[in-house]
Amino acid sequence: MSAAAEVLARGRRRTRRRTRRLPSPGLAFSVALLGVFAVGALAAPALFPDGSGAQVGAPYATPSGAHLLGLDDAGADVVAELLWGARVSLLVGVLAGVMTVILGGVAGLVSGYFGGWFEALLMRVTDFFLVIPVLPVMIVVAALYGTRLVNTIVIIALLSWPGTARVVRSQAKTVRQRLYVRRARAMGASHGRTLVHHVLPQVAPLLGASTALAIGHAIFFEAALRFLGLADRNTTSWGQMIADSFERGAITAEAWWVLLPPGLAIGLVLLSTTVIGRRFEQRTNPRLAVSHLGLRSFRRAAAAKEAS
Amino acid sequence: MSEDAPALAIDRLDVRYGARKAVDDVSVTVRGGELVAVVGESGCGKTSTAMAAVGLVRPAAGSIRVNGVDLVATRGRRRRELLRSIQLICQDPYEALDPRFTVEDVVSEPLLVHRVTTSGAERRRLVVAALERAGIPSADSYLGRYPHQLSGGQLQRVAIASAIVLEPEVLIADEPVSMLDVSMRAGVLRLFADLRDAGIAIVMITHDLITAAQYADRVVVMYAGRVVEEGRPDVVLSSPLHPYTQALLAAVPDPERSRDTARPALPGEPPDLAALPPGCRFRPRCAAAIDACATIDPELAPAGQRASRDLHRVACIRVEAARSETASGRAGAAPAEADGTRPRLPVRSTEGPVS
Amino acid sequence: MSTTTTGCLDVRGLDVTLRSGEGRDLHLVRDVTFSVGSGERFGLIGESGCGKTTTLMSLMGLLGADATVGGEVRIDGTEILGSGERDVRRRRWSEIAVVFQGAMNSLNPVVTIGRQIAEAARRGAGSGSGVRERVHRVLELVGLRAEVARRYPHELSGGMRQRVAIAMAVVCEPRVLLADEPTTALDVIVQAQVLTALENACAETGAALVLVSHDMGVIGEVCDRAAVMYGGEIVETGRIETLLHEPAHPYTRLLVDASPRLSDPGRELASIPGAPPRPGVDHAGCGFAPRCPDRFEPCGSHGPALLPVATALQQARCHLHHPPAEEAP
Amino acid sequence: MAPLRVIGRRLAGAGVLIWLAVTFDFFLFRLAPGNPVDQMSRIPQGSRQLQDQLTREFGLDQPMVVQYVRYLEQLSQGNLGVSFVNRQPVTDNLIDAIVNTLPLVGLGLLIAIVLGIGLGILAGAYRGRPIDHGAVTLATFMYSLPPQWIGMVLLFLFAGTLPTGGMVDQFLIDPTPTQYLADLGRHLLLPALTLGLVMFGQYTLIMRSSMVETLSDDYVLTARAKGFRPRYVLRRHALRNALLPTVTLIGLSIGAMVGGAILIEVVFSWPGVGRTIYDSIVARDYPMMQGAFLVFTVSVVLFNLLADAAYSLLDPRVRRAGAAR
Repeated sequence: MSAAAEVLARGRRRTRRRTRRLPSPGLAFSVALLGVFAVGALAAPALFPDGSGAQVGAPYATPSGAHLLGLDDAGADVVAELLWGARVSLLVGVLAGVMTVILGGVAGLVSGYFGGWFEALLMRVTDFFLVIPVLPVMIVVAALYGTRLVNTIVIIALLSWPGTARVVRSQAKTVRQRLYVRRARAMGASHGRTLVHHVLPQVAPLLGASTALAIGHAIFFEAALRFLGLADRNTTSWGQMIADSFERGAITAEAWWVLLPPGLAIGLVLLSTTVIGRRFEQRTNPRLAVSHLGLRSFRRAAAAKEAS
Repeated sequence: MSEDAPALAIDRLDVRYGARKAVDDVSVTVRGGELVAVVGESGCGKTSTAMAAVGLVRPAAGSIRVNGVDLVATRGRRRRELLRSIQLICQDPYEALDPRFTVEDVVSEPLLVHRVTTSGAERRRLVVAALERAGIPSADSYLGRYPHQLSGGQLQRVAIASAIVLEPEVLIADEPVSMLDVSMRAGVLRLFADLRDAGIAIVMITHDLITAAQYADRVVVMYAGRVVEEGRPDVVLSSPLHPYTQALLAAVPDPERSRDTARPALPGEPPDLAALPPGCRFRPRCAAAIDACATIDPELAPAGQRASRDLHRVACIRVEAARSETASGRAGAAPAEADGTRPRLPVRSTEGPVS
Repeated sequence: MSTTTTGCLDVRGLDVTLRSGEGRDLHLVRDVTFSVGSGERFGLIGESGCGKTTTLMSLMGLLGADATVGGEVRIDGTEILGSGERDVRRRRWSEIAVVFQGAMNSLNPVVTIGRQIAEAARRGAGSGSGVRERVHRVLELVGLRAEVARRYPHELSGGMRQRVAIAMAVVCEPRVLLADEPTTALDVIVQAQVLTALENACAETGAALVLVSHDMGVIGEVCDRAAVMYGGEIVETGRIETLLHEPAHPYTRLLVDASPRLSDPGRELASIPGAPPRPGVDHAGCGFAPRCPDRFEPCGSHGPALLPVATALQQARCHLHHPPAEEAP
Repeated sequence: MAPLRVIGRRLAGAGVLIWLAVTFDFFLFRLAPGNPVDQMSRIPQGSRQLQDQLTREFGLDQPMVVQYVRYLEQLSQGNLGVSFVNRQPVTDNLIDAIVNTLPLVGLGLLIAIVLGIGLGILAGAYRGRPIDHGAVTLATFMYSLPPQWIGMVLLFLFAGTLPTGGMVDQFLIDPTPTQYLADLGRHLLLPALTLGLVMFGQYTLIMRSSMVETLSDDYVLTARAKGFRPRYVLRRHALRNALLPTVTLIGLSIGAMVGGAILIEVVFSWPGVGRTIYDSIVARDYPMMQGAFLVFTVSVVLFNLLADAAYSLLDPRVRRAGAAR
């Protein structure tokens, strides 16, 4: 313990509990934002029963009282597109994200806790995926294996899980080294019991963080595949809206109301998932914090702030 | 299980971490009702020995017998039962308890793990009994508390309660008081002495020779993975034979020491366990080394005066040489008796640059 | 103690309050007064959370904006507490230097030992020339070869790094050297090497040493005088021999009895029931009263003052020696 | 010598990774569903004869192992096959593309590093203050935006003032070298800026948390205790240590940068490797796709090696101990 830490240890611990109780405005904002998008996506059929792409006026009509964000190149309401698009973008995000975390979580937990040959193998695999540029692989796989929505989801999950596995593995490994886990083992507790009662609770916040971040990444990659024409054209998504506005001359038409909304929507959703993910990460024990994006816990930052 | 087998018998134990020989040919025996202190500097192999004894580290060679049954060779259910009778108490109580567990969770976990009873009420009774035995009065009021609400001394007592709730025959305590405030230490040490008196075999790992001497029935001194001296604490403390034990004793801070005399201290650092020097591994730091020390790796052998020979053993050829000389020369006169003093070997002081 | 005696370091009525994260004030150090002469070795003993480290940090002016420091701190008679940030910075290392607890971490991992000491050396009044010689001299002073200067921290053992930290602390020949638990977490043999280095460094430079430790043995062996701290206050101060053999305060007595001693290994160690108070929480009466075996009526309500016992050299904060006026017969 | 051994081990590791990438590349294309000839040939409904001919041409009637060995053989001679589109060797096409991509990635990386590390240092040094919150929010948000969209917004904003696509002005006839470079620079500005905006957020976040952590280290406290000016402590003690993890991250982020480059090259019609892979998808130009993919993987491995080397140079713990990872 550093000298200043001795002085501040107790006060700091209290502050941590306090930050847990009171969500910061950023967190509340993020949750609310995701909630709005989710509700909008669910309400799309009720609000715009004609589905996406229905022409309601002249192409590139400017925003008005009737159409808050104006119309796109096909004369479709941008708000309707945005909500219908949210259904696909969020669906891909959630399904691919959850799949990523299930695959990566199990692999990471098992390899980190048990170690041995499985861990060695997993490390090689993740090392490989760490240097392989993910988007080109996705492009090639999508080009070769087809562009159905299911394929998109599976491709994203299959190429994203090693990242999660890596983070979960190192957390599980650290927890395994913890004295109380070793003590439980020395006491004669089985691996199953140790995993469920001691390791999993410590890894759980990280799994939460991974899910939030994986959802964001999946939406991001879906948009990239759409842009390169490697996704199902029969559905619309935010990524598709960006691709369309590029291909169909929204920039030349100076139709900012078509160009801006889908990109901002993706940006805001990703910002929210990042904020939520970071919050989950902060709930892991600061002394064992490993994190996504290589960001060591922001909690430590707060602690350091107090110390200086 | 044989009746007269010692509670814990570690025999010729080797523990390796890659090329590093953390524990090299170590044998320690502890009987029920006996408290053995293992003393040495960090990295001397004392903690690795303890970890192997509770089954957390797989030894490269040797056996660990609990009541005569070898833990290393046992698998499955039998192994779990063996582990039940040998429990570990860790150095840092702040780290040793899961922060999400209440005191009751911590102490009842071993009962659940070993399915001691299905009755919740019975379990609670056992938990409260163990806590009270560990010196926590009015244990009921502590059951719902979390580790961060307790002081270091209380935490260590909770850890001890969770170790004794299964009625083990052997306790391994790894530096159980070194993280505690001075004012809490004696109480916890006294608790170990009481448990010893109740018939439990206790191995206490420590770097503090003085406390070891006070509470232990036997002291085992380790250096660089080896036992270098072993004996009754009064004998080892009053007449240490191995130069390392002497250095260890000399380094203990002593307010009574005169300010004018230079503080005696051992120069240098312990050897690299992956590249041990040939011969005696203490030779590079030993002021009393002779040529033979570079070639002969000394065995632990009985030493000292005849009366305490069985109890006092040392791994130093200087001591052996002195003894055999006198044995062949003047019959009946052991070196210690020859001039009326112990054969105290000189220890270098740290004047001049060392690294 | 008369107010005219001036040591090399004079601390009078030091008070530290820390604003915690919740905006609550923690009164971590109260009315700490001591004085250390040139070349003298003074000890601060106490258990975790007693305020000894906070005291040291406030002397260095390193507590940060959340802390309010009151009282007087003089070096060679010059008040340093009230002076501005620039002035405080100027004094650091050239007049008052510190060895932190985890020296393993107090060295920059990517800079060689020699360059780090040289960097510190340039803080002093000395000119740029001869820095190399000074680096080698202080390394030798702490028992390290000059060759160590070319190495990086990770290539040295913990004990060696701690000795480097000591060498670095005395390279400017400061008037006062503070050492915060310099041997905690070190083995006895390494501890002996480090303590020898510390003593040699102080003897050579004539610095006044303030050694903070929880270990009675270490303080007893190194220091001439010491103060015992409990709950942010000095409860007793005096010469080492007096503290060890005729402690006036019950806490000192128990602390001495709880510490193992080489000369008397068979002695049963004492333990103090209860737990130390939470740092910074105010209390009525004597802070030690809840755990004190000798407490009597006034202890719970009246806070005792630090007053001389027997001779002026020994002072204790205890009603046993100075019953409150209204209770006195 | 320890450093040589370290370099040797790193090179061997990179070699293994490149081999893995090459093998991955092979099997990815061979194991695709259906007959690769159906999948890849430009005339999916081509005659039986043409299909048979193509099958023989690519050796697809041979066992997989034979195909693999032949693929490695040809690769070692720099032969990646012939493009379906322009009947030129893939290698030649790719070299042109790589030459075009380098200035884009180079300038983009430079912008990202300057912007990201600068903002990260600022945020770390003023942690907890408004400037910190602002920097972190901005960085996270920019990092969240799709690269193609950022590019489009820049296009929208600068459509009148800067060229919106391609690498050179077609109407610039016989330019002097200076004119050529100035024109190239004008074309480069928007795509490189987009790449910089895409990448800098990540660097800011890493640099900031690295700074914050370093500033709470004991040696920084010690440096303050020595009485150095805060600015000096920051520069001399905190900065270098804080930069270390960022260097590794920059190496690792090249993979993400390559992804961004593909999208950005498409937006700005920049004739680089990313644009090549996109065109080859549209045209189903199978050998080009495989070749461009290989370029990406190999360059990422090489950049990682470079970052590792830089790290080793900066950190004596790695340099001296010779212990890799």
